[in-house]
Amino acid sequence: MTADERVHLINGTFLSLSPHRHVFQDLQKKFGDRMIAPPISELGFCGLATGAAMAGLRPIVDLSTGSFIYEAWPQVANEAANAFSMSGGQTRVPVVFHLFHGLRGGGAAQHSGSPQAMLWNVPGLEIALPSSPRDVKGLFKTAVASDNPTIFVDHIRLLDIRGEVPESDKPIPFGVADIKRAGGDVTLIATSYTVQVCLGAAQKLAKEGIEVEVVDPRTLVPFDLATILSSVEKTHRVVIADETHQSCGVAAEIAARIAETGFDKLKTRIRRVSTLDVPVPYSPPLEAHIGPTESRIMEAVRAALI
Amino acid sequence: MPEQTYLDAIRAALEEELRRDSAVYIFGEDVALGGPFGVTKGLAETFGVHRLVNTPISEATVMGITIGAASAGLRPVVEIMFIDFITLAMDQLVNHAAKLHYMSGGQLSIPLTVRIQCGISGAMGAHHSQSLEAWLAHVPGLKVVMPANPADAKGLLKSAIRDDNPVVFIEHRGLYRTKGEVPDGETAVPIGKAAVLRQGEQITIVALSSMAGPALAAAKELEADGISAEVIDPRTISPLDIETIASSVKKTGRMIVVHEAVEQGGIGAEIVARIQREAFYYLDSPIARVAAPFAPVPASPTLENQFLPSKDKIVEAARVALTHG
Amino acid sequence: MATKKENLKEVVELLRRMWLIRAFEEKVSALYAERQIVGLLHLGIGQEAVAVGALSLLHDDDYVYGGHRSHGHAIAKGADINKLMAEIAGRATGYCGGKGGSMHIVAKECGFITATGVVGGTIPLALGAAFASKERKKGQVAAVFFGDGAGQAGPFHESLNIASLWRLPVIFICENNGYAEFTPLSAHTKIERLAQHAKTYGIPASTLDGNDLFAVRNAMTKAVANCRAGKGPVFVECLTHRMRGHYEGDPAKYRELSQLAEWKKKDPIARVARMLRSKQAITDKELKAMESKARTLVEKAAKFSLSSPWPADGSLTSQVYKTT
Amino acid sequence: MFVIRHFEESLVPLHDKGVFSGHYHLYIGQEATGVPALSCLRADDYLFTTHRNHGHLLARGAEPKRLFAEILGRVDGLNGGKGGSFHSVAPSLGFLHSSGVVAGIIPLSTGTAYAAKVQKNGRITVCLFGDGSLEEGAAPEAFNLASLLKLPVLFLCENNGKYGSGRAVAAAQSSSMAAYPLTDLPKAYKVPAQQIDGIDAGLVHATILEAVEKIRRGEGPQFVEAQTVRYPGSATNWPTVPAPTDTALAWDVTSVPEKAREWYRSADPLLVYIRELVEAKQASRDEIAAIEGQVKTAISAAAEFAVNSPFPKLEEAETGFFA
Repeated sequence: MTADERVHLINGTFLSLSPHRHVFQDLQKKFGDRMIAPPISELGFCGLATGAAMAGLRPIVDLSTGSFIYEAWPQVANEAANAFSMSGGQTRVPVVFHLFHGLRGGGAAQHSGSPQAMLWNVPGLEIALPSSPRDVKGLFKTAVASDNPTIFVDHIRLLDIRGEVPESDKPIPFGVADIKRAGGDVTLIATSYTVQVCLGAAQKLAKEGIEVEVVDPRTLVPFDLATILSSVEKTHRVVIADETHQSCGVAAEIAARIAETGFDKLKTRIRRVSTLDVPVPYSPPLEAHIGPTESRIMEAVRAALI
Repeated sequence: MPEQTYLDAIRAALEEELRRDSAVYIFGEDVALGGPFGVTKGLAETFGVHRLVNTPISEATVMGITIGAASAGLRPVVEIMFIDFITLAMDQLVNHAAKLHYMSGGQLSIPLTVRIQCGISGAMGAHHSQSLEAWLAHVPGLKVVMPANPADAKGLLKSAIRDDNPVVFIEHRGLYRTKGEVPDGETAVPIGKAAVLRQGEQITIVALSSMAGPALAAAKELEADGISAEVIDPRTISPLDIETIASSVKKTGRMIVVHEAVEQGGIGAEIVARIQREAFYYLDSPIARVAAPFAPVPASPTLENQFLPSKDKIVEAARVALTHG
Repeated sequence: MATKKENLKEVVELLRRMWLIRAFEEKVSALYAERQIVGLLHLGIGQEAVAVGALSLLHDDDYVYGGHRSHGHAIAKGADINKLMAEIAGRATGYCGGKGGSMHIVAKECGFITATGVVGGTIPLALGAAFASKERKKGQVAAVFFGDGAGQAGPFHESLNIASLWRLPVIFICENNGYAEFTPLSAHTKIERLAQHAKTYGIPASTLDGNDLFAVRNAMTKAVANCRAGKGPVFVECLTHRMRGHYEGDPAKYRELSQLAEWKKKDPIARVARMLRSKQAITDKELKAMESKARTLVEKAAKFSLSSPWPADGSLTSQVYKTT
Repeated sequence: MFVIRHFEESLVPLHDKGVFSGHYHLYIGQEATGVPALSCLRADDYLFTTHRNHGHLLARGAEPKRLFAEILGRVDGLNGGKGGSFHSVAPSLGFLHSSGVVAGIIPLSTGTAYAAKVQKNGRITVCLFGDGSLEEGAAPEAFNLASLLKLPVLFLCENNGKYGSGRAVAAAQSSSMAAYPLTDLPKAYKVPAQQIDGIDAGLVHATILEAVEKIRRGEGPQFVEAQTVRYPGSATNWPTVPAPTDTALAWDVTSVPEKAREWYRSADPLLVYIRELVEAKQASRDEIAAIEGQVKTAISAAAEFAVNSPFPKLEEAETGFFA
């Protein structure tokens, strides 16, 4: 916000639900005049942000919980995404929609939404999914700088992850996958918090002599298929772990692309470890069971080696 | 068997169900006046305006009302004029209709049918020509059906209305005027069952809704070159009938998937991902998808035609598959 | 205060139910603090008069929809506190088998249809139930609770419009506690009384002190009569104050403490107790006994819940679809 | 006003001959609202309009030939053929985006107003929509935000379904709205609102001028409902033209088919305005007829240009959606 006064923050409850909201309070002191806490009308303030972006601002909107974006869907998917193309290239919409997706413990069905699979089907939106402190800072800078409407998919469970963050404010470009852990036996592709789960699984599998390569695409649009294919060329075995529901989920599109373009590189079928096709139950043990858990990931990796 | 248009077949299904079950109500903008495309023409005169309920232009709340009514003993059919407007009712559909049965531990049931028009017909631009079925196929708790011909339109709509779960019935506007044989009387087509439109040996073409026609045409053209193509219409995209498709692919060893929606994140991705898991070792060539490019639907008619998958694109994809491996 | 017509014996029963809700919510809060219950929890301590005042007038087959702060509404409508507590604790013996949780309570047997995690999410649903009951002419009424935060959401206005247009037997009950999540209502809209919106759509509306049990009952009596007579919807706005934060764990520093102290004086339970004592309808001893009875019932419910089994894995994928 | 009327009337035969397909919506009967209202604005103000946008774009100075080309999906169209009738835009004239979704633009208009306010560039935003949009939740949400943040936006609602203040019989209220009058809705959020006769060009101009000045002074949003009467040829899918407009009709409507005659006699704003000009001696019948003649030739030339303009290149279909 210091770099560009056109950046405005809409919806001041940024981190308010989590114990980390003190972080947000000092932002308030510095940039108070460029932050508004609108009423609970997602349709209204996402429309306001989209309109403001058309008129030259670069607003960042926080929808807090992923499931709440459905209320603003017409403004995000119909207006923001289409404006540039429908106007024949005359109207830009540099807006960032930030949300926390996925299973957070007790969120139940209406607070654990992961809308990025549906949004990947919307031409005109860029989608970024950070999985580490370094990525979140670098990708966020690119998102704000981008002239396209961007969905910034965050995860509550990432807030406590610690990691080195370079002092330089060099943005991380979209469309560049990141090999989080090198390995020769199985290519394990994951996004957002699931990357951390996969790194845990990879460590345990290493003890069993299985070297897993953890690949994090970091953005769905644009999507770095090349890096993934070069990894598949090495391992010939693929497992994809992701928190969106299985049917038409993020893993489905990734699997389809690899099956189409990497057919000759595969020695076995691509296995997906996604959230089951059930509404998210409240009860903690049920919820803990349905997501891409460490055990389910390890099981899939072992199966890929047989 | 009598011949009917796709649109008349839908009206016939609505009429039969309205007569069969007094709990069936039809909601939507101007439905009592025949609806924007004339699908409900004449029904209000027979069944009364209290059962064909004209609603204001408030998609979110009208969807909520029909869900509430469904949970309170009615069996509503709500019409959303264009699938592009489903965006306004996403919260009620995704967060409430799809989840209430599960979240209530089975206490509540939502026997609701959501009728939606989709697809390209007549250069209407990006807000009136989209195919967004993949969004809905991603939601556990919803069933999604997409008939490609009059007989399936009638059969699937009857099954949808009788199903005790929320079913999204997507009719393609471009198919309204197409004709086909429709058996009269009780002809419920089961939800979740694909149909083999044409037997073949060397390649399986899975074609959805409006793409069934071009796929059959492509198959005919391929036959002239001595290539025997099997054409399958999934008819239901959630739950997907993977067994029928897999058994065909195990026979032919090659597959292409065709749909009008954009390729990225489309239902084709799910079919490819499932088939490469079920029939990996039978595949002699990579599975290919023939779908719209990743762009909003342009308005200009020529761009629109370029945007649509066509018979030629299907034939070309099939030839590529056959030269591989 | 109480009108002559309220017979005192009935008021004692109402107070007993209010105590049950207060004790229940305080126990749930304690269990949350001990991490026995997790997830997002919104408690209605201080808003008991609205729940009991409103719902004591409805029949079993009337429909009630809640928001995300609806434990009290469910209890006031007759929900079994054992099954309710078990659901909040995510156990198999809960009303929804542990799948719904605090924000998605469903107790259909007593007409509590559902709560919701989406602000104002159940308002359109209530209209649907009202439509169905109007069609079946059985005189059922639908009541929907929501907070003042819902007043700014689109579907709220669409619902007022349609309910008025179609004369639906629905009672909109707004619990205006002056706060939407963390910011005072005044920061969200210039209209601090939602009844004004109802009048715009031609719906009779009243604003009253939500802490006065009898004011709530009077307004609701008229509202229910209006609906049952087919005269269309009614809007009842109850000014209340939640004693806790927006959700458990929110210290609610954003609220001036003075306001909190002043409202404690208006505690709905204390007011009814004072009234009954002044009319010699109840003795201090009986009041003490009523409170401790409530707490023992709630203690039993807590023991029942925490000793109940977690849901079996098999239940995980069941009931996604209803198999006929 | 002649430009708009003859532009719209010439679209009907083009559509019926199949030169373009798809739904389209005509502005016939509302010229006396659009033209005077938009004349009160600055060149750099923002405007949002809906699917019924031809009149607004032309009133703001869009070239008829480029608007024709856009509706026909040709490369010389305002959006290069990618938007079509629903989504024609003209950013240089302040039209950044037009939505095909009812009330889709109302939240957007609060956005440009917010941007203008924080950048202190004195620009205002005019949001043009029909009475149907007030049934959508997006409208009250936007009124609340605009009022809360005192945003420089004019909500101009063109209610073409109601009685034109005692004028000819009109179709029933097109929107189904329990609140009456419609101005109660913005007033519920303390947005100053007024209802005027949209057929009286002078009144529209005065009212809008005053509202625009208040907004520019930073007094926050304004709402104006301009009532007009739906013209008899209007239809949801395929509009028709009961009688081609001609200055003479202002005094003699016998050439108009019987059931449409009442509208042309009393509720056609163009003819009302012509009569006022002549009665106030500001122009003679012949002068007006001459102007109309020039407009007609210009419009047919513009149509000709569009019909001959080429379609966009095919690969255009797959690009141009990312900046």
